[in-house]
Amino acid sequence: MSQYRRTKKGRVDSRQQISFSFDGKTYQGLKGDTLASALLANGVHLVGRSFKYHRPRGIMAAGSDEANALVAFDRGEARVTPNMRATTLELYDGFKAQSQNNWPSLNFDVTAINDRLSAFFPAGFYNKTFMWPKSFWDKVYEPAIRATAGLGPAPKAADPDKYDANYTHCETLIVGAGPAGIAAARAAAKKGGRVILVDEQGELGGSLLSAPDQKIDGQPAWDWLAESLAELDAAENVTLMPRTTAIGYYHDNFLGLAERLTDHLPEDAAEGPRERLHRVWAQEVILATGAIERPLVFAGNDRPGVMLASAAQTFLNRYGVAVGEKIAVVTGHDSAYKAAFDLSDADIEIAVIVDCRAQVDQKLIAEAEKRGISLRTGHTVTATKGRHRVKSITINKVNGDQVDPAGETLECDALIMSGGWTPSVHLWSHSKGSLQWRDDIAAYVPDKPNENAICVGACNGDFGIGAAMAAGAKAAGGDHTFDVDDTWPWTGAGTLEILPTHRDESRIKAFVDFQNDVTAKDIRLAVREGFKSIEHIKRYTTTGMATDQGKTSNLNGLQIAASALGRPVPQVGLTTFRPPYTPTTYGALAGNNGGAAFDVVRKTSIDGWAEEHGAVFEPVGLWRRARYFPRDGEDMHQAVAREGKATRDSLGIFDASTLGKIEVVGPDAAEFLNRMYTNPWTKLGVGRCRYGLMLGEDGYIMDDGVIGRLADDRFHVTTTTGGAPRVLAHMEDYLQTEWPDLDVWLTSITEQWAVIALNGPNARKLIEPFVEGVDLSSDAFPHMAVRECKVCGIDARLFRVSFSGELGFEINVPAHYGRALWETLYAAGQQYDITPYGTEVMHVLRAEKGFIIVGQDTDGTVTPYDAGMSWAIGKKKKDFVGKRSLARPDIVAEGRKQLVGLMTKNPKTVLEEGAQIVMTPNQSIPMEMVGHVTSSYWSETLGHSIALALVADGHDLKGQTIYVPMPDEMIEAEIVDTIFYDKQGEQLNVF
Amino acid sequence: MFSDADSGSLKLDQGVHIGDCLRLPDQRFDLNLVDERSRFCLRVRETHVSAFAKASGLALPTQVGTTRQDENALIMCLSPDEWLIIAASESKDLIKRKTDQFKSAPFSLVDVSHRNVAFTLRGEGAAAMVNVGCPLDLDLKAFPVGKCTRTIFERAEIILYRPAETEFHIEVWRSFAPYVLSVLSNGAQAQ
Amino acid sequence: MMLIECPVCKEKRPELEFRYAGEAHIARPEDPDALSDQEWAKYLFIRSNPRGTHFERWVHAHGCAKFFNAVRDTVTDKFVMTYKCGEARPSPEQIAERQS
Amino acid sequence: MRYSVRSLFANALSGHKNWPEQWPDATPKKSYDVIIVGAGGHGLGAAYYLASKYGVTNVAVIEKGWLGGGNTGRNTTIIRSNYLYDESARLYDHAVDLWDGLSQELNYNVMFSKRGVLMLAHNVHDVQSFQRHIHANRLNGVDNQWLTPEQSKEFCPPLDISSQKRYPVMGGALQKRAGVARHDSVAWGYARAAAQLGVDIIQNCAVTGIKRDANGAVEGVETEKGFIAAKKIGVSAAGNSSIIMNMAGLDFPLESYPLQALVSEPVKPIFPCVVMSNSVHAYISQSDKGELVIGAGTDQYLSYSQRGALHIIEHTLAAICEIFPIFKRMRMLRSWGGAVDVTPDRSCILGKTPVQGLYVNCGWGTGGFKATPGAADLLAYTIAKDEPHPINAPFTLERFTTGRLIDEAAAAAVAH
Repeated sequence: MSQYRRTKKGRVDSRQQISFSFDGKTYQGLKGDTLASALLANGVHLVGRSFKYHRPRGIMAAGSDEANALVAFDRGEARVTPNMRATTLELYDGFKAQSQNNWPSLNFDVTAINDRLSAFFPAGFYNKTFMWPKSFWDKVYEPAIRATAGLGPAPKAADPDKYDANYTHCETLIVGAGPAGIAAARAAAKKGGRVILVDEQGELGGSLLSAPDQKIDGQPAWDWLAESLAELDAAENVTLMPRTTAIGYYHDNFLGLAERLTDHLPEDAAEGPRERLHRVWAQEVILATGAIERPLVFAGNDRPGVMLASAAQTFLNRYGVAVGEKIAVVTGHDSAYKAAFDLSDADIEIAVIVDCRAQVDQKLIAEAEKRGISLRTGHTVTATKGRHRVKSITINKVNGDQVDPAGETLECDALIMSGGWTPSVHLWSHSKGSLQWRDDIAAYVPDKPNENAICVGACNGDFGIGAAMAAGAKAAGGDHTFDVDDTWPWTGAGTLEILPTHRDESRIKAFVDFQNDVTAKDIRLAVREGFKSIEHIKRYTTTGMATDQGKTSNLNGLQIAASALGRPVPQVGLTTFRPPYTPTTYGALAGNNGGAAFDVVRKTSIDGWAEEHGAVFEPVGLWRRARYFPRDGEDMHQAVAREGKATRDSLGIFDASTLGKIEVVGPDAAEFLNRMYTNPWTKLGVGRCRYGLMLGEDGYIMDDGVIGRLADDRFHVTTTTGGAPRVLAHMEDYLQTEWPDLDVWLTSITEQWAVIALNGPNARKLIEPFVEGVDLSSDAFPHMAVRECKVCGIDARLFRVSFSGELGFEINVPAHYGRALWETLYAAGQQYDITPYGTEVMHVLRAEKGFIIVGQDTDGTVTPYDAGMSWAIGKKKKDFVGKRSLARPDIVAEGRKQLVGLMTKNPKTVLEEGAQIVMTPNQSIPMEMVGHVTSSYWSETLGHSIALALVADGHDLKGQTIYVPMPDEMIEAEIVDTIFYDKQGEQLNVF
Repeated sequence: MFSDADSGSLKLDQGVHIGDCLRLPDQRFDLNLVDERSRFCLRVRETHVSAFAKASGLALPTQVGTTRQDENALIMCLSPDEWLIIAASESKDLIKRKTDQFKSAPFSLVDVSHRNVAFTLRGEGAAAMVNVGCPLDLDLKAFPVGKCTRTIFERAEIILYRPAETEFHIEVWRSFAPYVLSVLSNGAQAQ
Repeated sequence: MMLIECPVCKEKRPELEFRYAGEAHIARPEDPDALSDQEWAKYLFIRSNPRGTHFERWVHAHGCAKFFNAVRDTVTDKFVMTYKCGEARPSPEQIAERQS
Repeated sequence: MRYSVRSLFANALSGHKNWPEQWPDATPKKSYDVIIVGAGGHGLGAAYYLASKYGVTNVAVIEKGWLGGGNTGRNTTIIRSNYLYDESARLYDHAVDLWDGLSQELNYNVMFSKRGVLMLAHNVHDVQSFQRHIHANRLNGVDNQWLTPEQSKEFCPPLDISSQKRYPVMGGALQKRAGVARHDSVAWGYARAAAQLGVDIIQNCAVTGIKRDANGAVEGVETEKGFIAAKKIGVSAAGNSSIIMNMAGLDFPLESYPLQALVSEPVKPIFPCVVMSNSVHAYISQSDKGELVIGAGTDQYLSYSQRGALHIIEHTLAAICEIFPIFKRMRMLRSWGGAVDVTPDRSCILGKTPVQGLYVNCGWGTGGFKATPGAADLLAYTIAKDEPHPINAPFTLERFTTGRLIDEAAAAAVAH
């Protein structure tokens, strides 16, 4: 056991030795240690380098407020976590961590030259230089800045760990399991309702864990704690959640809780998810988040060995570690005395207590005297020395405003400090509760709540343990008061922004934000340069923007700024607290939404067949659709040529199940469709279909699809694949809010029906044997007809429609029969060389016919006129959604992009989709573009390429030559009609 | 040539398979696929509900979020004018016949039997599993036995119904089922 | 995440079940053709976008599927009240009463 | 004092005690030739260009909070100009032209870093849409090139391009001269340069009304610090634009939505460029400090609260982890929200208004930062000449009446 371990103190288990490594060196610690406590037990103070000046830095705090001691936590190459606080890492056997931000080593860091040159790097220096020569910014300066910046190592491999998330509800959520939080939880447990008590630490108890000599209701604190926790643990309505950080407090009492499940376990014992995000709604929230001790600001306050007094006290009382053998104390607050006395009582030499106040409570003086501790009131610390650890401090007497330049140098191996306490109002502020300034404690405390929340204990500025516990109990509806010896003085002059010094303040480095290397003079410089808002000062100096988010630095920075501005603190304001409270793993926030669960992949009931038959898929909206079915090493081009030809020559089979489908039912169904679609519906006969065009109220094409009338009061509406949810929502919106009087109802039936499209001259022959009760002859069942019938004995809806220009049928059967029917038809179709085809051929075939695809040939700015679809507009209809917009001046003006066909002069040239079109080829950049190619394919059927395009005034330009400038050539093409194949539609009626 | 082209010839396949990861031995829940059912979406104006119930003999629950189970069907009231009727697969015509008895006002009955598949989650851990992706409060006070509702499960819409204290019935559109299973599976492995 | 009281379900439900549907009480004109281009543009696009009390539409998309109206403060994000489609816009007095 | 290595050196020797204020706190005069409402990058920039380019120096910028405290100081600083339509491409390319050289012009390093912006395509439709952009950009003289998945990976090594993903990377559109800049420095640089040219910057002074004369023309603004006269008022108030326009009796086609962003803890350089994925809503770069800067999507409802919901962040980080699995262990340090003003076609409104003497620059939605110098210059031009510059002429308020919308998002369209 090292000389710094005090085996009689602390909650660590001296019988359980633990071996761990830091920077490759092996040390011994104890079960219950954090990395910080174990390193200190081994006499190691130097653990990191600061962000900007690469100054040697030690351990400053004992909890999540730590700003200096950041390490890379190493659980294997893919499990290195940068920037972890040594003070919150729980030790286990085989634990490994490395120091950061140094090269070649922590002890000898080349970049520490920055510290020597720090005069040239004041706040905002980068705004003032690196501008010449201009080209150097990208090539020289910025890469150099980036290389030296950053803290921890960047990740190298994909994280193999799992994360989890859930939703939780409770009546009472208590954040912070210190004395106030536990008192609240006990009262809440009695009251009933679900209670959740969370604490960021591995062990519940908060400040009680560092206060073994405290008595509560006559019991030693640790006994009381154990009993209370046992009681809570046994209560059915209470959930205790250690290692859980309330990261943010959002609208309507919704909080995110990040629970760390495995980082404290040896690697081989870690099972299940690494972290879990609990998304919690609480009826009431009790915040018992405590307070954070403030450092003092003086020259050399960042040296390893300089730390918060409460941290030294915690290391001793909770971890059994002496942070030094000869410790100096500098304080402006009473609380540091208790720390000093605890240390002294553990036989650690207290070199001196320096109190910057002239007057100190008599009890403290007496207690110091009793222990023989030298107490210097009305003194200041003006310097510290020691390269990698503090070796001495210089103290000077303060007379009024004057500091006696004659200093006295005292040796020590640690310096502990206290500048008062800052209530942790982070979550309260996330919830938009207001704050008020309290001069007596020089801090902001909660004022008015915005949610059903209450702050109790130190986070409310109530520092006595007894008062805090009573407040906690009361907040949870209890009335228990606690018998607690609470007479220890607790006042302090937190209002001094910087310890007085005789030295030139523009030359000394007195740190405010330790991690970001922001000094008091940086803040003064910012004010001098006109940065007068605290948000400006924060951004200009970066104070409070380090990974601790200013937990220890915000108020010191604020007070220095206020003093420089000559204004009281409340008038300077406070920067906004932003979630999360402590840094939170992306993986936890992503929760279960990884891999297959990242987003929905919708598959049709026939998808499995396509997969088994080698389909190449493409995502379309949330669906995945078979794009083509390559055979024997075919590429897409070859497969598409084959599938298309087979369909036109004989028979193709296509899975159209993804098309959106809506059943529109009710006596007003036709009237409703009249209003929603451009086309007229009243006269559409039962058993007939019509193509429908839907506009947004802005007049642009929104969706299209075939609509069949099954009965007077029943329509089967189809939509585009991606548009289905939008179309249904759009319809519901109008129906519910504009026309609630209409007797019509909408039901999504997309998933009810599997849809198998059969196209080609042999389509009828194939299906005839399977269809019952329908005369499939063209006279009885013409193009654009629909029947309810049975197919293979199953209730089906049979459409005679065609998106290919060939004789076509679409068989709708209930989805769970989809695959079976497909297989039946496929087997029967062998005699016709039936060929499955995918979306790519579907696109080619329809383009040969000049049918548009909404979203490809239209882009949200295309009207029916632009698309050449005036025929789809019911001329006699007084109104439909979008009609009025079609009459706006710029919609009817000349120069609109209109849909045309293109034929390239060289028939082999296939234009690129998205290629731009110009009228005259010899232009310089920027060219005047008149349109673009929307669809373009090689047509195997026609033996030449075809394209659709939107071209300005294109409808009047048939026969004209246009040009498509490509990077390496100028392609000529002629504007033609949009129908390339079978202009008379004869193929639809083959027998 | 296909003489057996009758109702017996096509195999029915709900297309959903519950992975092994959801059958871990020490799970505090059990997940099962509900077999084939008839399902209807019924829409009747609020003003006609009682007349409809009387005429059809279908006992429609009238409070949103409540269910009624009788010998014919399980009926969930999802909205003041919307019900999901779940019946045995062979009861399809029965339900149609019953609703056809109502003639005094328009309504809408649409067959959605294959639109959904359904799971049951049973066991002590069932509620926690639902809360992996569903944000509702499943405490018995907030979500009592018999309650049903449409809600959300991460990115999928579901209908959640609680037939018993430790049992949930989840209806989901068939193509969203694998996604729901993926999230449940991630959650199950994390329990 | 906000909790929204659905006036149809009469329950507070998580925002995830709802979809925002824009400003409320903008009725589609009876006879759009009778409107000038300016008046039509106002109906289509002009929105009050206030800091403070806002009348807005939501739809309980993953719940009862009903559209409804809400009064919400756009500075605090707090809902003052929700009410069914077709019900009258609450008066300033009603809103003040609910807020107090 | 001119910023230079020499001045930095000299001031270092004197303990940095002699740096002057970057901009003085101005007391409002009784009247100005031009008042700009809103001291973000756009407003301060407009004041600067009025004074430096268009000879109008009697200018005040009035700000209700602290300068640069709105969306200028809250965005993820992406700068690019590879927009589809001629109108947008010209507008944003004008801005990029000004970004290049802005540090030298202002004598203030705004750290414009041309590290390239890569937009990922995840499906066939994305590919088609990006190709259309690339062709249009080429003919407009805007750089934008197609990268295969492998080239994308080479350009951005952390990218996962395996084809088995839910959103596989099918390629990307790269604009090389695009990049990022240091947001605060832009506001400060313009403020300092404008102040040096005599512009008054008046912070903590909310505008409470706009006064108009009998003919309806503007006479000045009512503020918390009293009435200030001006015959020309330029409004550049982002999320609060509707409010200010209402004061002049104008209703606007704007809605303000919360938009969130977040940064990670700083790590050593890992991410050399900017990557955007519209399909999964993720925008990411690494700051010079080492933080991963990530933009999230908007919340769905109208709000001025400058705070958003956690589930938006969850979705964004799920997307980031999906595209960049190596970032799953990174930790979110800070998240925040802003209010973005969105027009029906998601393009800005920049020009004159129906009220004489009132000019507006608003509706930038989620993309205002990249336009900062361009918007500022064009607003200044429009105010100085009382007519729009040809570049901003299409971005009128009237387009919503006539139907000539500039809808980039619609053009990216939806899947079929």
